Amino acid sequence: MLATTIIYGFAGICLFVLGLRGVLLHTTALARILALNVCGAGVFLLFVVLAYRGAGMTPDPVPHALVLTGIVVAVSATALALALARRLREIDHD
Amino acid sequence: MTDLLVWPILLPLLASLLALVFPRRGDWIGGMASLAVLISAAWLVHSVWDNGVIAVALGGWQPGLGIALRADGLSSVLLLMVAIVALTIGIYATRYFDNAVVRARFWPLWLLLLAALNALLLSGDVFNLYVTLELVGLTAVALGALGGSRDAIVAALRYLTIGLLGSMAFLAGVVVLYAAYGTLDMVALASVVEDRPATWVALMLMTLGLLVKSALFPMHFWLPPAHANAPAPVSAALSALVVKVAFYLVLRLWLDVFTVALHPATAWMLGLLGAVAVLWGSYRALRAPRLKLLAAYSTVAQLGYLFLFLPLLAGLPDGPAREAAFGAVVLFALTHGFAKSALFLGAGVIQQRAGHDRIEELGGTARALPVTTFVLALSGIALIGLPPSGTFLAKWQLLAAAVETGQWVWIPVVAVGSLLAGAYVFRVLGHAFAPGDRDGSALAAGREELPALALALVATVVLGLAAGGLWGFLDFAAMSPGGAR
Amino acid sequence: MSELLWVLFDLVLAGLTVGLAWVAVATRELRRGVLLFVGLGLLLAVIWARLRAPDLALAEAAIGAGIAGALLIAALRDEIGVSAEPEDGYTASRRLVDLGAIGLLLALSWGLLDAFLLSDGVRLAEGVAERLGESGVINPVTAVLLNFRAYDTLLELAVVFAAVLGVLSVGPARPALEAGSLVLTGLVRWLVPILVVVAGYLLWVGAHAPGGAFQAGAMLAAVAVLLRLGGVAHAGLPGTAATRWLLVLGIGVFVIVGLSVMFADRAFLQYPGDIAGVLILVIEIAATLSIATALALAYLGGRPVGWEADCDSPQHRVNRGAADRGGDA
Amino acid sequence: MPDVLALVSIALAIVFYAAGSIGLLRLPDLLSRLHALTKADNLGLGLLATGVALLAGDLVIGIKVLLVWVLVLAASASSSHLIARYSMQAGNRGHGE
Repeated sequence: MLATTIIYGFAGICLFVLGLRGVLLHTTALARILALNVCGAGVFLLFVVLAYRGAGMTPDPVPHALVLTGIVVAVSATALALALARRLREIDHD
Repeated sequence: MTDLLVWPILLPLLASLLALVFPRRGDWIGGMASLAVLISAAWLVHSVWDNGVIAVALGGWQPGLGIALRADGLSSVLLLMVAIVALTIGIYATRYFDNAVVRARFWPLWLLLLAALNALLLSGDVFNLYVTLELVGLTAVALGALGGSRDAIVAALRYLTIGLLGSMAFLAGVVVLYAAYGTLDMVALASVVEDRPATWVALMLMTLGLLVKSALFPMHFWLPPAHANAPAPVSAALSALVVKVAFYLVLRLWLDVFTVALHPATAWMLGLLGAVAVLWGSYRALRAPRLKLLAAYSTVAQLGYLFLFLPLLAGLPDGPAREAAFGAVVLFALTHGFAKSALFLGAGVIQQRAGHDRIEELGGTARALPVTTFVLALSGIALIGLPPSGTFLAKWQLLAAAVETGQWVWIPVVAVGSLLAGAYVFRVLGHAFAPGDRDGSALAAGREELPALALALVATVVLGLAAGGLWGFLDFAAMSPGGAR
Repeated sequence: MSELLWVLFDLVLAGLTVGLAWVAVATRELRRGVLLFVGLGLLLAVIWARLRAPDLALAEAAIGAGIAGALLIAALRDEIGVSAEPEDGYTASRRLVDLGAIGLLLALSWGLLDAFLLSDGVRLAEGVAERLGESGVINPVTAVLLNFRAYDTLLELAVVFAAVLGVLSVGPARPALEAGSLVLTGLVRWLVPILVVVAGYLLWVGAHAPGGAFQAGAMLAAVAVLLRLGGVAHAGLPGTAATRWLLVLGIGVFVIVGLSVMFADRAFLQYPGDIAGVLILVIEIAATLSIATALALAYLGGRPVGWEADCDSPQHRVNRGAADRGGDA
Repeated sequence: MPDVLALVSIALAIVFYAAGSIGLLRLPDLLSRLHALTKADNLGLGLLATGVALLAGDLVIGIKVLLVWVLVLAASASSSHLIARYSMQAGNRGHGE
């Protein structure tokens, strides 16, 4: 196993777990959405680490495509969550 | 023939686009599309009946490099249920949303949800499943928030957050699978998975994600507010279909893909959670002040029954007994789908007529809305599990399997759960038949009450009588380790 | 550079990323959390570049940090004065969550380690390389996204569509900002054409180099964000009917292309080899426009003015107020 | 020879970045921080871009890098202006925040 794989792989696991913990511990909508995005970034990092095959080899493009899909899905979910959170704040201020 | 597989996904997807572009034609577009989906689903069931498993490699690329769609007995029969329930709810919705603007918001999302459910049921690729899970989740959340009340928004936001957390866990499992086995195709995975840590961790993460989405106790807390505060047609779909497809994935993964890693101890743990869900959900349903909340808690309980089947399936050797138990779990899921959607639609009629759905104040409903009250009674029969409903047969098989495998512990759970279900159903009926100051025509509105009645009749009568055919059909489902798929 | 220096670089970069994520998630001040999150996105873009994923570096910078950052910062304005809840001590549930987190960390490390030991590390890379010639494009990531796994991408567009339908049904858009200062409007006027050109370039180049529909769409959405910040209320979006068509264009063209090849006796989305490149470009152009429109609407945060003016027949317009309160009795 | 020039240029860029960062952390008020940050970073990025362009040794890449630098200059100048203006409007006219 490459040192790079181990280093970034562990970083990915850390981001995933940190995000998960953040979602469970926070109660504000915006803070939870942030944590969810961190959590997703961790999973994406793991995918990209899988794709990396050392300096001399072309990386596996499949995980890259999956992560691209994942990034777009994450931003869509973020947009919906933020719209809901804003609506809630509006209702509370009326 | 393999083209059959794409229509249940593409038809509602295209209709959803049209419904956005032509907002005033929503009813027409939605109705036609739902009908077309029903026809394509029936056709699909027919060809699975004739030919067994059908698969198509999308883009012509061999599965693994590309993505495959597959239909077997289990997925096609669930697809048919989704199509029937969706068509019926759609008809009801044209009446329920009496405001054209709200209907214009409803149709594109609704059709997209239908496409997403079908895509999930037919998907043969674990990453594609993640995308379909997200699609189901986002559309369900947006539909749940359509009511616009504060409670609905709060519930939708929580549903979204928890659902995303579940998807993330599922996706982390997909990473581990791809790292270990280098493929995302489910059939390819089924043939290479080994009983070792990578598989266990992947299965744990994916199952955790799906348990959150199928609201198994103690991850059920998001469900009652989300289902009780959505508009009635949406609640019906959420309870009958959306949580059901998450359970379908649990079945698929455990019995079909990861058979080698299915240890009795894990199945027991899920069964135990299911047992607690049955008791807790039924108890909370009994104490619920509102009819829709009651229906939502009853969903928690009924999902618990589905998980009770897992330790039994794990304990039974291949053979007729296992097939019977498998048929029973599918029958249970189907019956609940029809009965619960009928109950929610009935609750919606009452809520719109009376302006509330508080159970204590339902007096007079039986006289004012006799058809709807009949719907409540019929769906109640299916929820309790009285003959001739499909649930009765399913519970019978559940008990038989418990005796056969010596897992006696589930028998009192089923007994107490059924008694509690009887109690909450009769509590509602008792109030509905109480005298009250309301009266009305015998039939409030055909487009509202008849769909609910049709669903309730399917749950109580049709599924009970047609169950024999179902068992024969599910033979095509890959039930043996390694699978016939 | 020697091997050891790279390891050092990796350690610093990974450590910074984890540290930043920790602070971003743990902070009680939302504003700080959001800004750190945007910073995290940029660090991730560097990591993607380091791990030889330039397509992702572009996408992360444009979408993950750029558009998501813009959405979050706009959301911050709605929540002025709100901070994440104070953390009240070390309660039992906190301890439980921390315990679970550590357990998950260990489990995931164990599973992945086992997975790496089991795998030969080849996975699908060779398969893609073998069939790349038949895909119609040279960039392998684009080949996977728009040919081998095109169905995923179709559903991904559906996810974007679902999210934007949700945003549109939740409530009206944020009120527009007042026109900005001279410097800002000047910058916007200057940047918009450049960004449009860059978007076109990214779209075109995606066939053989890093880039593609999603990066280009995000770039166009950035134009909308800039316009909106510069005081243009409609953010460059056309009228309601045209915007609706733009929203559905991506999925519509994708499905129509997929079905037309299916009617020519092929599987759904099985492009004929000789015109695969052209079909992919057509799909990508449509997808770019739809993604840009969807992200722009997401940035507006709700229905633009007049969005539902044509949804009901004239005699029903009176009930409009009731409609905005929703359909549930 | 170009390589040496490139390395010198990149090394100088690092010095400027370091100075800018120290300024951001140590200077007392908003305006002087902005001053330190934009001046140092613009020049630092310019030197870095020069170094990278020299290393690449390709005219087209060189032009692209130059374009990036110009865009960053425009963005950082305008955003600093906006931050400063906002801070003035909010009532800060000098020291303190």
